[in-house]
Amino acid sequence: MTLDYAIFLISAAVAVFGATMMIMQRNPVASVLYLILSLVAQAVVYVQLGALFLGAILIVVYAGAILVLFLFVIMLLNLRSNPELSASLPPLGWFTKVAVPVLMVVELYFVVDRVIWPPVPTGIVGKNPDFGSVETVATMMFTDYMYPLQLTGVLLLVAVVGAVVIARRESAEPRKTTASPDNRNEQPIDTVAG
Amino acid sequence: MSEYLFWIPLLPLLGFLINGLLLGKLPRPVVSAVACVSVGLSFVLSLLLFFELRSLPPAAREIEQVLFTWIAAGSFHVDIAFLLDPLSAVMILVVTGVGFLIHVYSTGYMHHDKDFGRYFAYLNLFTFSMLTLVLANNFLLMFVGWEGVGLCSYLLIGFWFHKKSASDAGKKAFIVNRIGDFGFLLGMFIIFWQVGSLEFKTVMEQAPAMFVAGGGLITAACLLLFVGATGKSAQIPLYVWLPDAMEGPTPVSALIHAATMVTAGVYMIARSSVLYMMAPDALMVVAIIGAATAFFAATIGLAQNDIKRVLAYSTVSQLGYMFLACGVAAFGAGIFHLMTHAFFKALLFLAAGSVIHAMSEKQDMREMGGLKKYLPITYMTMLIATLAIAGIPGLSGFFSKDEILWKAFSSQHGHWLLWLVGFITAGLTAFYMFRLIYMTFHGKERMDEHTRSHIHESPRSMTVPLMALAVLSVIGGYIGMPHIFGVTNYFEEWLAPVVHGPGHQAASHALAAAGADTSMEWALMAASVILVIIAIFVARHFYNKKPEAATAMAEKMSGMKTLLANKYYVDEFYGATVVRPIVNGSLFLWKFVDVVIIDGTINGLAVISRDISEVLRYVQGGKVRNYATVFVAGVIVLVAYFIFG
Amino acid sequence: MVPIHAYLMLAMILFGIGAFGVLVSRNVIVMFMSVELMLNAANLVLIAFSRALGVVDGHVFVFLVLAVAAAEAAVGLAMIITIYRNRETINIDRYNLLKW
Amino acid sequence: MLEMILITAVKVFMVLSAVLTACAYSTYLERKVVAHMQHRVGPLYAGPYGLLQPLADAVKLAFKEDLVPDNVERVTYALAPVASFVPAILIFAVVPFSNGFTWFGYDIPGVISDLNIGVLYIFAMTSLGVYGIVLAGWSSPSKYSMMGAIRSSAQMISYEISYGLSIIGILIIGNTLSLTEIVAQQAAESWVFFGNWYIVKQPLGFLLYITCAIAETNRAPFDLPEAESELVGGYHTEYSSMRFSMFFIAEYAYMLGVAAVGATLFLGGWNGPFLPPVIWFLIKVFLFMFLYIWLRATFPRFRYDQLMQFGWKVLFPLAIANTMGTAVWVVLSGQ
Repeated sequence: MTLDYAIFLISAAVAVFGATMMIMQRNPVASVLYLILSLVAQAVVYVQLGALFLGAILIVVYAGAILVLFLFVIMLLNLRSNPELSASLPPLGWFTKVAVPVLMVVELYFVVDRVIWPPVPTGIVGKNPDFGSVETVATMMFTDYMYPLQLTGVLLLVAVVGAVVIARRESAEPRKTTASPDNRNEQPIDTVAG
Repeated sequence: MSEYLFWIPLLPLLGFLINGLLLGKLPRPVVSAVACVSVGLSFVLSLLLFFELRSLPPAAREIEQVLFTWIAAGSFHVDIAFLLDPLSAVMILVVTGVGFLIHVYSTGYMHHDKDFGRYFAYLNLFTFSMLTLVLANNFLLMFVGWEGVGLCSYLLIGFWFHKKSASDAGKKAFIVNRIGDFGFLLGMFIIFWQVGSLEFKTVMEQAPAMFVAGGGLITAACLLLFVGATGKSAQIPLYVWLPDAMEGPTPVSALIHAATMVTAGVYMIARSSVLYMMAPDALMVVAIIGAATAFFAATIGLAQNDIKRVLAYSTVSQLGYMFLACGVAAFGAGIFHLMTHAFFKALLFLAAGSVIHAMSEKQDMREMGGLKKYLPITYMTMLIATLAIAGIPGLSGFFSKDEILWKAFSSQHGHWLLWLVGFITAGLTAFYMFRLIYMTFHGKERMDEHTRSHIHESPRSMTVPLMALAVLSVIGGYIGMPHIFGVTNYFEEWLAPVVHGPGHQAASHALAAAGADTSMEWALMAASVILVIIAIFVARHFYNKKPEAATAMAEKMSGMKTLLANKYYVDEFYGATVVRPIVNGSLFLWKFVDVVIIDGTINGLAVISRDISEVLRYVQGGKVRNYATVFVAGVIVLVAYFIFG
Repeated sequence: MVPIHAYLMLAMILFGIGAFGVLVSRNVIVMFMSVELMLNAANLVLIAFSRALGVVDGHVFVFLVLAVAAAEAAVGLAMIITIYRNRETINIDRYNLLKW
Repeated sequence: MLEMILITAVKVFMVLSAVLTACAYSTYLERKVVAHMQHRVGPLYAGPYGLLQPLADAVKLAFKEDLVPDNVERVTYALAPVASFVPAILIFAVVPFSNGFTWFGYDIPGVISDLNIGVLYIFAMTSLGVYGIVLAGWSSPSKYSMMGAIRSSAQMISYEISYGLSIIGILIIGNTLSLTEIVAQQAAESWVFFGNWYIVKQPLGFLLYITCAIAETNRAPFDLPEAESELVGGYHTEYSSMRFSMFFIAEYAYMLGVAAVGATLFLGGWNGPFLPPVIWFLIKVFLFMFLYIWLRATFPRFRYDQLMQFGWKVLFPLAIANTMGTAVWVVLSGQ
């Protein structure tokens, strides 16, 4: 077992652990924190694969922006752990919902296992030290992938505008009283329309 | 100068846009100023361009301006392009000139109407469409103008759409026109199919090479184009809409249904003269239809009592003359008559409008009489126009009508029967026109007291155009005096490069030079003049001197009179043969095919799907996770297919 | 030396966990995060192959995926806020409007 | 290998202790400077000139009772101070504080780790800094904490963009992400020893950097997350004793971190004539810290909407303009 392998195994274990814990949590904030843990571990794997730039970007974008946004929303809506969210599923539903992902993983295993993949990637320091550096990625991005990049920019713009439009509260609408943060045992009001 | 060509149609369009977009926002003086000035400027521009065109040598008289490519699809290429040649120059002068006078007239006539702005917007739009039609350098753009004038005609006939008769008349005009347009389109398809272009110049140049002269294809194309012309120019069998079109405001009748739009068919045939020259059979059909229409409409005109209807049938009849001219390959004569007719018929309509205006919107001649002293200017101008249309020597109508008659007789495509029909029609024309004059302006005052107290001469804005048109009606013919007077026929010469194939031109010259038939021409001319004078005196006898004689006569020939008064029951005939089957067929389609079969099928499907949905809706629980589960399961199946399949 | 299979397996497992999270979780936000996790698993595959093939095209794709994920998060969270205002819950099973 | 690990460990230890000491004395500095600016004298009794005041504070805090309110989310409550402390410290891992030493025959670089994406690493760490505050606010059962946390997360997300963009100009000119190289590029070429400092080429970028850095570290006048006059103590209202002191240290460590980065990026890092590089570096960091304190003593606090308006409508466009301008300038000058 080389050092590379050890690093990989550790970070992979952390990533899987974080991901597993994320979906097991009742408390959304804890979920977010475990996801960050998983992402950091994945960033390590990225770095190991020579994607230094993307590893940093993963932390900056996900941990620094997207998940802060998640936390922000969680705080804004004051979402505490809620027993309703962890009530057990009916047995049949539980079975299918477990069986389907498991089946998928098994299937993917067949794909991964049966196909002959390209040769083994090297460790942190490859033959080409520039591989995955900001410069190479950026050069590729601004030449061959200019068009997708620009489209992504447009997509982001649209998303920003869309998010603002969707989340904006109509000024005419009377403001709903927001529950105070102290109200720990808030019962969600069942508003299912008949 | 020539680069300003596109402004001629554009100016009325601007007028339309201003008046149309600011509908009801502009004060009336501004509306009328915009409308009149745009058309007036267009007229001035037309004049300038006309003189520029005239300064060119005859062979090179052609100004073409390509604005931009409209359609370019494979080999199909159409430009928005305007072509000014002698033919279209005459037409734009008539359209903008007469149009301008009628615009001015309308400011007085429509003064009390609440939809003043809408009226002028339509009128400007019409002028724009007509100019597009006339100036187009290809069939398709011409068709755009063609449809445009049809639309404006529909809009203006139905201008007072709150009146059911008006909106019905508008619809009738539109539908009948559509039948004709269908023919026009098919004709266009044939031309494009054979020649591969719709541009006039290309078509005219290529046609001799692409078509077999006198062959079935060219005849079919020409006949289909002629179907279009019969629709637009109210010829048998599609003339029925024009008399009904008199529901529109009178200036509209003058502009659209007398002077310009209805002549579009004549213009189109003259424009395609090269094609028609290659299809003698089609020419013959045109001539026969024209002559028949001329006679037929004139006879109906004898028995009408509505002043505008008389004029409407007169218009149909005169249009028949023009087609007769075209049919005998005397395109120049047809266009000449088109022009003079535009002057005097516009004048007649406007004068009739003035009378109606004075008569508090009454149109029945039986309630008129003795108006001469109330409406001196109207009377004088209308009399001039009547003399012109009747063909009294020295007035414009005489020259053009006489040329047509002579060509009908003498042309190699002509026939003495055609001449005879035209000759008789000339007499009938003089008769019914003077009947109109006598019933309206002479004799006893038959209107009621209330109306009489309101009779007044029209305002200056209406009488000035009348006088202008009267002058034109008098002098308009002198540009086209026949050869036998020992002068050059400027008009024919002017049009020669466009409407005559080279061979025909030579033949015409040869004919003139030979001078052999001069005596015959003189004789025919004298005969028609004498006939006209007799007809006038008969009219005077019946409708001025002895009205009771007319009544007695009518009683004697009551069957005939009923037939004529009811327009030969053509509308009823169409109603029974065309409209009724269509209505019945539509009812069948509606009540059975649509309601039972189609709706039944749809409803059946709906019932079936509802019943199925009743069961299936339990799948749609609205739970996103269930959907996602199914989705992932589907992905699994797909992936499995790709792995193991 | 780590064989590429290892990375693919890791990505596969993460993807499976993500899918499991989407299907099982009732909490919209956790669902959402699971989707992000699935995206990241795909990213991992892209990067692994990039490394194996010695080209950085995969990195560009990962970058674009990150951008799209950011956009998705922005819009998705905005939607969650809006729905929460109406339903006052983040239980996905109560967002059953799709049945109409 | 082992030596390298050992050397690195020593360096880490040294930097860490230096940072912690600097944090402690930053509090002293702040109290003294503000006091003098307000015509007071500040701490005076603990030691000469009150120099032992930080130590006294530390002792006091350490011996206080560790109060944990009811209803807190225990794990996150405990995690929050650490989460805010660690990223702040980690910034120093890539900051070059000297041009290198030679100890016992080993050439030792003047930086713990010379990452070639150092700038991105710093972004990553600063962006992680928000979690401590957010978690603290979330886990404390208090409105004030919550308000502070919400304010903080919005503020940090908003200002992080301008913060990042303010540096882009340097990256465009320097064509590298490595802090060591950026420092090397700022080496003096003539007697004008600051001629190559990026503050000369990027004055607007520098101003933007300072402004955003202050906002990022939640300092006055952008200290809304802990605005004591509105929110009692902001996100750390419910913290006491050592947990509180962790926040306290974290804040100062964070300040020192951005100060060190700012000195590295804009003021030429350890470059400078006559004095040893480390001293130059410390001087520059000190200048930054003084600026912080100066601003705090001078400006009143922003209102929250003003803060957002300022961030999005002033700083952000300016930062974009600066980036664009620099790019255009670089292209036109053909560098």
